[in-house]
Order: sequence, then C-alpha cells, then structure tokens
Amino acid sequence: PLAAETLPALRLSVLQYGTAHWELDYIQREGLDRQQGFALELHPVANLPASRLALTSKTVDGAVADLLWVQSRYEAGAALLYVPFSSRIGEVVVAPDSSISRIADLAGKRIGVAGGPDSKGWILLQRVAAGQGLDLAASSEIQYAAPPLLSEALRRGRLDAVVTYWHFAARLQAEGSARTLMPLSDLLVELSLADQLPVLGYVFRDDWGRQNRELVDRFAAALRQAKQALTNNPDAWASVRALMRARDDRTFAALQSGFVAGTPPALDDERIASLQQLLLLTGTAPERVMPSSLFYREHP
Amino acid sequence: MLELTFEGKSYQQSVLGPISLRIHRGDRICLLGPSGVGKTTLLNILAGLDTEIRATTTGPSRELRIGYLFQEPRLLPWRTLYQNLALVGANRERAAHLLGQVGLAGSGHRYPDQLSLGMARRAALARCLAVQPDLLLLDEPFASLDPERASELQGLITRLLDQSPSMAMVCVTHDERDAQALASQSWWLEGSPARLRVAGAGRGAAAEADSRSGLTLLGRRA
Amino acid sequence: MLELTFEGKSYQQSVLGPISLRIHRGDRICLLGPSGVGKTTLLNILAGLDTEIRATTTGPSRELRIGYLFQEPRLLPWRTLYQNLALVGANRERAAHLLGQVGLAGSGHRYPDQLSLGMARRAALARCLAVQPDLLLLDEPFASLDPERASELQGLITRLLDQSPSMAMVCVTHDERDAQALASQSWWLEGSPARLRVAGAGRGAAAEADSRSGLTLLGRRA
Amino acid sequence: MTTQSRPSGWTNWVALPVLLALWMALAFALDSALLPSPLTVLQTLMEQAASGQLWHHLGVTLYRVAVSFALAMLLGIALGFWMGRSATVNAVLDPVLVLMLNLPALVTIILLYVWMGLVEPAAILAVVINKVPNVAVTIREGARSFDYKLEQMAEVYRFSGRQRLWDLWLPQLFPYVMAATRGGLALIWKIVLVVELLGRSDGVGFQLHMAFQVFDVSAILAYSLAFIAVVQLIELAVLQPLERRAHRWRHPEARHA
Amino acid sequence: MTTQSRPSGWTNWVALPVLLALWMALAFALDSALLPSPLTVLQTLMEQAASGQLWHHLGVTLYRVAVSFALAMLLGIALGFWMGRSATVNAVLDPVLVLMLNLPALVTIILLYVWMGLVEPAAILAVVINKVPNVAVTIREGARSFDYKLEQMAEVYRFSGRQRLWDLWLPQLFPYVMAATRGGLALIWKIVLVVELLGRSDGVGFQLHMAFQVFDVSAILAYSLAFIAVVQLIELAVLQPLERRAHRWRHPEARHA
Ligand SMILES: Nc1ncnc2c1ncn2[C@@H]1O[C@H](COP(=O)(O)OP(=O)(O)OP(=O)(O)O)[C@@H](O)[C@H]1O
Ligand SMILES: Nc1ncnc2c1ncn2[C@@H]1O[C@H](COP(=O)(O)OP(=O)(O)OP(=O)(O)O)[C@@H](O)[C@H]1O
Ligand SMILES: [Mg+2]
Ligand SMILES: [Mg+2]
Repeated sequence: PLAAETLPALRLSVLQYGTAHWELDYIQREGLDRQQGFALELHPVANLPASRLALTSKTVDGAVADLLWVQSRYEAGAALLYVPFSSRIGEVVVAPDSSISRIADLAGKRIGVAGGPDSKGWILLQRVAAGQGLDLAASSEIQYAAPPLLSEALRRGRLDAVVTYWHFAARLQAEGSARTLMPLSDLLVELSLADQLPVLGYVFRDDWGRQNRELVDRFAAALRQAKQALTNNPDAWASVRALMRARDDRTFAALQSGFVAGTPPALDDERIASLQQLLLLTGTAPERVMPSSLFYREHP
Repeated sequence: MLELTFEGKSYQQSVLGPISLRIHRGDRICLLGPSGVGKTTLLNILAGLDTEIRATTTGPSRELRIGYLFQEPRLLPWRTLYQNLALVGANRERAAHLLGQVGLAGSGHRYPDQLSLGMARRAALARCLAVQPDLLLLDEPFASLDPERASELQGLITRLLDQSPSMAMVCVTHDERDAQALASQSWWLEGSPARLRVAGAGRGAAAEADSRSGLTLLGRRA
Repeated sequence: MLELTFEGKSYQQSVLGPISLRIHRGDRICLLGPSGVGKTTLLNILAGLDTEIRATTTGPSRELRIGYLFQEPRLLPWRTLYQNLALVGANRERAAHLLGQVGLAGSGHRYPDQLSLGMARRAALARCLAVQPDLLLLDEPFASLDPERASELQGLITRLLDQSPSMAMVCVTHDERDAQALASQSWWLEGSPARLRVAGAGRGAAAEADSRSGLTLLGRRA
Repeated sequence: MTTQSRPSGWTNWVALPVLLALWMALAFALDSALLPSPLTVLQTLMEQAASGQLWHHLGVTLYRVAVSFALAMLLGIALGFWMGRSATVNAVLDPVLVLMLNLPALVTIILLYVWMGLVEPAAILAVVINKVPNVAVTIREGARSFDYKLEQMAEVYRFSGRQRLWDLWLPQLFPYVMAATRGGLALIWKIVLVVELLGRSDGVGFQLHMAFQVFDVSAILAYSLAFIAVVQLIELAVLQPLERRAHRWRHPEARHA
Repeated sequence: MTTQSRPSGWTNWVALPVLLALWMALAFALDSALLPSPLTVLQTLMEQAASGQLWHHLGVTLYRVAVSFALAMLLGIALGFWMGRSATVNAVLDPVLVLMLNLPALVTIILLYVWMGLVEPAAILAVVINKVPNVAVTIREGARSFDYKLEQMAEVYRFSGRQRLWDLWLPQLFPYVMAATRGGLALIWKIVLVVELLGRSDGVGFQLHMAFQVFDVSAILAYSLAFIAVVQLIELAVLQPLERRAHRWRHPEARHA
C-alpha cells in the first residue's frame, strides 16, 4: 500500500451512533481502506439532517441515506449514486404483553411513528394495511416523534405500537420492554417484492461518482470485506462494541445479529427493478423513478 | 398630631443632628435655612419617606393625610394633569376647579412635559391641595413664579388654611416675607449636622394659632 | 453677535408671536415675564435647541460658545460633579475652583443625586461658567437659594461679566431686584402669543454697556 | 437627531420590495433549488393554502404560540418585577434564573415529553419554561431602573396597589415589556418549532422539519414567511399603534418612531 | 419596598442547594434513568472531564459563543441604536427586523451551510444573523427612551461624539444592554447548539444531540450544567460587579440588587 497522504481520500459523514459507523469504523481500524488503496475520512455528525446537510454542502463526498430520500433528491434534480448498505427497514414493536398480533389489530390503537409521515416503513405498513382494507392513518391515533421519545413512550405504556428503526427496536426487545410485531422487511414479501432489498445505502453525488468511479469501487470492495468479516467472525465485533453503546450482552447480541441480518445481497438487474418497484409503491410517479444507472453494481 | 424624635440622619456625611419636634393641628410653620442644610431631608422624614426614622402620630388614630409639594413637580409624565389629579382622588370637576385656582384653567388635558416648569409646579400644588391634607408639606412653593402669581398662591394657601383650621402646614422657603405672610412660627435649620432653632411668630392669623401652638424643641446633645 | 427673527413658535397652541432681536457683545439682559409665557422657550431658541428656528451669528465667524443654565440642573446623574465639569472641558483644578466659587467646595466627588436641589443648581451654574461662554443664558439662576447664597452668586456673575466685557448674558428672573443688580436692559415677555417688550436700563456697569447696546425690537404684525 | 414625530407612510414599504428584488435577482443568478425564487415560494404557499394544509398547521402553531406567549409574559413579568424590586429575592433567585435561562430547550422538552407523555400540555409547558427566564431578565432591568422620586410621590399620596401597577410601574416598564414582547414572540415561535419537531404531529415546526427532510427550501421558506407575515401583521396592527399611544406623552423633541 | 443597598452574602447560595436537594429527592423517588441523580451526573461530568472530552467540546463551544456574542452585540447595538434614534430609519428597517427576528434559525443555518459549506465561518455567521435582531430590538427601546433634557444639554455644551456615546447614551442604555447580554448569552448558546448539531463535529451541541440519540440524559445534563456553570461564573465575576459599578450613582432609596 502507498503512504497515507498520497492515497485518494474518500470523505464520508457518519452518524456517531449510527449502524453504518460500525462497519466504517471496522474498515478504518483494520486498515481495509489502505489495503484497497484509498483513505477513508469520517466526519461524525449528530443526526440525520446534519448528515444530509454535509452531503448537500459538499463538505463530504458521501453519506448514508435511505432510498426514499435519494429518490426525492433525484426528483429535485440532485442525482445521487446509491451503494447498498442495509436492508433493515425498521420494525413494528408492541408491548410484550400486548394483545396485538396482526396488522389488523392496529386499528384504533395509538401508534408512534419515527421519522414522520414520509418514513418508508410507515408508508409500506399503510400500503399493506390498505391491502387488508384498513386505513391506518384514519382509524388510529398517530404520533410522530423522535425515536428515543417513542421508545420511552412505549415503555411507559403511552403508545400501543411503535414503528421505529431496527436498532431502537432491538434495544427495546433486549431489555424486555417490547416484542416485535413484525419486521417491516416482511412487508416487502407481502407486496411481492424481492427479499432483502437494500433500503439504506451510501450515496455519492452522481457527477462526483462518475469522476471517481474507481474510488467508489475501492470503497465498495472494502465494504464487502468488512461485512464478510463482521458476518463470519464474531471476534471482529470486539473493537466495534464501544460504538454500539450496548448496555449489556443481550443488547449487544441483538444488535450484532440484527446488523448481520441486514447485509443485502449484491444488486443485479432483477433486484434493481424490484427497488424501482418499491419506489413506485411508495408513491413515486413512474416517469420520475431513479434510473438503474444510479444504482451501484459491483464488478464481478 | 405628629411627634418626631431622632438622633440624627446621615448619608455619607452627617446631615441632621438630634432633633425632637411636635406639630399640632393648625400649626403654620415656615422652615428656613441655607441651601443644602437638610430642609428637604426633614420634610421627607415628616412625610414618612425615610425608612429608618418614623414620626409617631398622636391624637385621633386615623392615619394622617399628607399633601407634599416636592421640590420638583413629580407629576406622572405619562398622565395628563386631570389624570394626575384623579390618581389622588380628585374627580374631574374638582380637578378643574383646583387647576383654575392655581392658574392652569384649561390645561387639564395637557401632559406635564408640555408645561413650563412653573406651571408644572403649580399643577403639583393643585394635586397637593386635592387630597385635603391634614398636614401640608410645601418645599419652596413659590420658586419659579412671578411675584403676582406667587402672592396669588400665597393668598390661596392662606385662605385654605383659614378655612380648615385643623390643617397643619410646614413650608420651606427662602423668603422671609413668605414666612411672615404665611406662618405663625419659623423654624431655622442651621449648622452641620443641622440643628433646629425655633423663631418668633408671624403676623395675622398666626398670633392666634401661636397661642395654641405646642411646638417643643429640644436641641439635645447626642 | 447674534441675530434672531422669527414669525412665531407654537406647540399645540401659539406660544411666541413674531419676534426679532439682536444681542451684542457685552449685553446684559434680564428676561422677565409671568410663568408659562415662553421665557424658557425663547432661551432654547437662543441656545440653538429649536430645530425650526435658527439664530444667525454675526461678527467673527467662530461659533458662539454658549453657557446655558437650564431651569432644572440637567447634570449627568451617573457622573460625579468633577466628571460633569470635565465633560465641558474643565480640568480638575479649574473644576475645584469653580465648585468652590458656587459654595460646593469638597463636593466634587459626589453624584448629583446626592445633592440637594439648590446644590445641584449651583453645580449646574459652575458648569455653565466652566465653558467660558460668549453668551451666558441663565434660567432663574437664584431659585431655590437662600438670600445670602443668592447675592453671593449674583456678585460672582457680575464680577465675571466685568472681567470679560465681551461676554453677553440673558438671564431669566422673576425678581426685579435681580434684574436691577445684574442687567443693563430688561426684556419683558407678555401676552399670548407672547411679544417682547424692551424696558429701561439697570444700574451700575449697565449704563456703559447700554450705550453700546444695539437691541432692536420690532414688534411686527404677523 | 431626527425630530419628525411620525415618518411618512412610504417609509414602511421600502425595505421589503428591495429585499424581494434582491432575492429575486439572487435566485435568478444562482438558479439553484436551494434558493427558490420568490415566485416559486409564492406558488408553494398558494398550493399549501389551497389544500388547507397551511391554515391547519399555521393555526395550530399560532394557537401554541399564543397560549405560551400569554403565560410566559405573565409569569416572566411577575418574576422579573419581583426580582427587580427586591435585592434579597434577586440574590436568592438569580442563580436559578441563570440556570433556567441557559438550560437548553432540548433538555426541558425531552424531560417534559418523557414525564408527561407526548401531549399538548407538555409542549406548551416546555415553551413556557424556556421563555419565562428571558422575559424575567428583561423586566428585571426595567424594575431596577424605576424612578425613586415618583416612587416616593406614590408613597406619600398612598397610591393603591392597582394605581401603582397601572399608573406608576407599567408605564416605566413599557419599553422593557415591548422589548420582551418582540424578542419573546420570536423566541417562542422558535421554541415551538423545536417542540413540534420533537413530539407533535402538526404545526409549522412539523411541516418545516418534513420539508427539511427533503431539502424542500421552497416549502421551508413558504411556511416561515407565512408565520412572519402574521407577526408583521401583529406588529403593524397591535404593537406599533400601542407604542404610539404609549409614547404620546413624550416631548416631541424626544419622540421617535 | 426593599431598600438595603446590598443583600448579605448567603442569599446567593440558598437556591441552588435547595434545587439540588429537590432534584436529589425527585431522582431518588423516581429512580429512573431519565432523571439521573445529581451524583450520576457529577460522575458523568468527571468521566468526561478526565477523558479530556468535556474540555475539548466545552472549549470549542465557548469559543463559538464568545466570537458570535461579541459580533452580535456590536452589530445589534449599532443597529438598534440607529433605529431607535431615527424614526425614518426605523420605519424603513422595521419590516426587515421583524423578518430577520422571526426567520427560524434552521433556515439561516441551512442556507448558510449549503452555500458556504460546513465551515466555521458559516456557523459563526449563522449565529450572528440569528442574534443581531434580538439585540437590536432591545436596544432600540432603550434608544427610544433617552432623556431629551440631557440630549439638549449635550447639544448646547457641544459634547463630542465620544462623549455622547460614553457619558450620555451608554449609561442610559445600560439596563437594556444588560438585558440583551443576559438574554443574548443564553440565546446564542442555544443557537450554537443547533449550529453545532447540524454542521459541526465537535462542541457541546454535537455532544448533546449524540447523547439524545441514545437517550443518555445524564450526559445531556452534564454538558448542559457545565456550560451553565461557566455562565454562572461570568454572571458572578463580570456582570454583577459591572452592574454594581454602573448603579453606584443611584440614590440609595432607588438602588436594588
Ligand atoms: N413640549 C411642549 N409641548 C407643548 N407645549 C409646550 C411645550 N413646552 C412648552 N410648552 C408651552 O409653552 C409655553 C411656554 O413655556 P415656557 O417653558 O417657555 O414658559 P416659561 O416662560 O419658561 O415659564 P416658567 O417661568 O414657568 O418656567 C407654556 O404655556 C407651555 O405650556
Ligand atoms: N441621597 C443622598 N445621598 C447623599 N447625600 C444626600 C442625599 N440626599 C441629600 N443629601 C445631602 O444632604 C444634605 C441636605 O440635603 P437637602 O436636600 O435636605 O437640602 P435642602 O436643605 O433641602 O437644600 P435646598 O435648599 O438646596 O433644597 C445635602 O448636603 C445633600 O448633599
Ligand atoms: Mg431642598
Ligand atoms: Mg421656564
């Protein structure tokens, strides 16, 4: 490998306690970036808007974002190259002793939704419910709020069900204050889409991505290496644990397996089509869906 | 009616020495003394504005109503003259009457800042008469006034005192002629710290008042 | 030295009628008139405080230095007397000297709120003398003062005027004796809107000043 | 020194058109979605208005602002007045005031939401708690600089409590109350935004956040400007006339604005 | 009416211990991670201090607060003064002031970050833009209520510009400046929090939001209290002595606090 200062730098903004940080930290710690011939530069940010702002203001080259946001940026004229990161959409959790066992049971209940009405998990859930003849938004009491507040509200019994990010759900479960009604990825199956679709990705400005295609390739390769190591080698997690803020081993285990379960298969034509189908289902006009060229495909 | 004894009053330096005095109903007192000697300080004490020194009222237990003409007008600048008078209980009619008496007829709707200083002082005098005081404290009531206006007001005050013989008055002035005309006794403040010295009676109605007067003056050593 | 002509001055109502006047170096003028007639208003105009009416200076083009004793002291309450005097250019020594002359020796370090009103007025007089004015405007300089202090200050002002014969003075007073003692001419403000009427000369140094005096008074119809 | 008692009417209408023109030019020059032209923003505004969205969210936010403004001003004035009048009370409460003043809105909001649940009273209370110290700090300065001469006058003439309040103290506090009102309205609205963002499902703050998610600057500006228009209306229809009324007594040489 | 010129020393130290005791009791009663006891917070504080984290983030934030405070006060005082003195300027600029005052911090922050990048000057500028209107609104009220009698005096005695500023205007503005300072420090720190949250990788705001993501209330409180302690220090070591000095001239009957 070349000396660090001569390596091309890849700047990524990362949520300090976000799940992407785990694998990125692993890459840096193990020197996978240098092995692949680039230097990974991480810009920690405190929350999602900050991460988006960093990308938009070109302070960084890439960030983690979810598919719907990438689509909305595309519609706004800012095309982004999408490198798959995770297929974890989120989960619907209910109190452990809750009588809710099916989507239909959610009718008339108090539902908390993380991320607001545009959150993809929520949109999908509504779709599926609508398929069963249930208008969730109308028949239940919806409360949008920040995920930590929702977790707390569920613990205190102020909400009956919460649609939240998977790691919040994992923590709730590990501490025994909730059980999963269903992983939202199951919804994809119900909507007859491919399994394990990567709804979260690393995104880069398209023009930048085209000029730095090779750098993106190297990054993707490092990613693959890291994911493999984290999947196959439980010891690899030791160094990441500090970032996971796991209160106990159960939480740690839940987070670990949750992360591994979210590793998406590489994209191919069929899966890209499925992703585009997903965009259609969440309300995108057919003529405005992101073209397949924006979905990153690894070289064989 | 009012008794007051204290060992002295000092700010940074000592202003008033030990003083003991008594004011009876109907007393008409002029307070004289050089500038800065402590006249206003004494009036403030009589008005109950000093937090450390309190006068005791004797006689009917009802609290004394005090009309105090401060050395500056101290009208509320954001209230018209009518409103200023209404605040001390004078209805519109009485306010107009009083303003007329001090030569401010027709100025009731003006704000204090729209008056000359002499006019503002007269308005303050009207306010001080409006409360129908038991004790009238006047700090240089005739400053900033032309001689005609001054003697007019002197007449007004004398008439008022004559009409309500139980009203007592302490009037600060620098003009011995005022003292002569208004008062039955003169008090002198002198020295530093200042002592009170009582002086001869005035003329006119004063003589009669004087006979009832019970001012006791004890220039005690501290 | 100073020329002024205007058609009138009114607030809500008309205060001053048409007035045209001229003040020469060395003029000693007393301005008399009933309370509220417009004396202060006229002084303000002479001092250049009126935004609509401007006096024109004649003679050496240098701007007139004006010393104005306002009717209230108008000292900066957050500055000591020394600082107040320093602000108009008097150094410590001169400030101490001036304060001594008005009977405030040793009070230089006090704040205005720690003075009696009479003392504050004297401090303001000291400030007004400190600028070594070409034109001295005095609005009732002897109000709130005991007779001894008043005549002392009268002497001070007379001496000062005698020392600098080019200094002019306009002094508002209600006391004809003051007018006699200080001034070589008297101006009367009368009526509503007020007109200026010039009256006989005073005594003493006045006679000489009078011969040079060029006050022109045109009570013009509007 | 400007001495005109009231400037001519056009003066109020210079700055905004100029600003608008500048904005237009800038938007045209940049031609970026991140600075939409005024027309785009207007269009967004119309759409939102037509769909009823605007009125709903604006109404909810205005309601929250109004309620918490009223409460915060009342409490803040009372507290500031008390602290300004009594040195002892001030010394005792000052550390608490500093504490409350500098406690990040986030902290109170989170704690209240957690304790009381994601309910309306928690939102309102959070805003009030955030705003009261600000009002108190301003009013305290006012209460400290009362004129003792008028105070003595009121003492001698035995002003009643009501008279002291209305005729003696409030007129002296007036400029401070106005400063607290203007700054306060702005601050409260900003806190309401955070409160809505974190735990409410409606209101301008919620909408702004949604727009922010997708970098819809045009919607962000549309909602901001809608609120600002309301404040501008309050300013012109309530605050300025009130101010003119309250300043009527001032010497014309001293009267400004 | 309280008239003692300065309350005894203990008064300053009553409220905080009481508050602390209350907090302790409440934390003990609730026994929830959402209201950690003072001891837990202290421990977190010590840990953060020992690791150097606290000093780093606090230092960065204080630096931002200091720079933007100085700039905002300077500009705000100048603007407020100008608007307070001239009715025309005020009428022209008032709509802009209302606009700037009520523009959500979020909007300026986003736009500046997007245009200038996530750089320090953008952060500082965003804070300054947010704060200047607040200062201006307060100072304007002060400049409006200047005593015209002293103004005339200064006119006659031909005070120089410097004299007017230092000896005539600033003493009259003083209470307004103090109000703007206290409220301003608090407001700026709150805006800095948002600014750091959105575009910086250090500072207390960054730490606070990270703690919020994982609901670490004890860390939230630790960082908040660390900043509040600094402000309390400024209050006791700078503002209060300054205030006592500036109020020296007041009649003792009128002097409070
Ligand atoms: N700012 C103002 N607004 C309205 N009217 C005013 C104003 N200032 C003065 N006046 C009016 O102008 C007239 C003259 O006032 P001025 O102060 O000149 O009187 P003056 O002769 O100095 O009286 P005094 O001897 O009582 O001081 C008064 O009738 C007063 O009511
Ligand atoms: N608040 C204060 N602080 C310090 N000293 C004061 C204060 N008030 C008054 N004094 C001092 O007390 C003395 C008496 O003041 P006072 O006002 O009673 O005088 P006065 O006799 O009314 O004088 P004048 O005739 O000038 O009004 C003065 O020497 C003054 O300096
Ligand atoms: Mg006196
Ligand atoms: Mg006058």
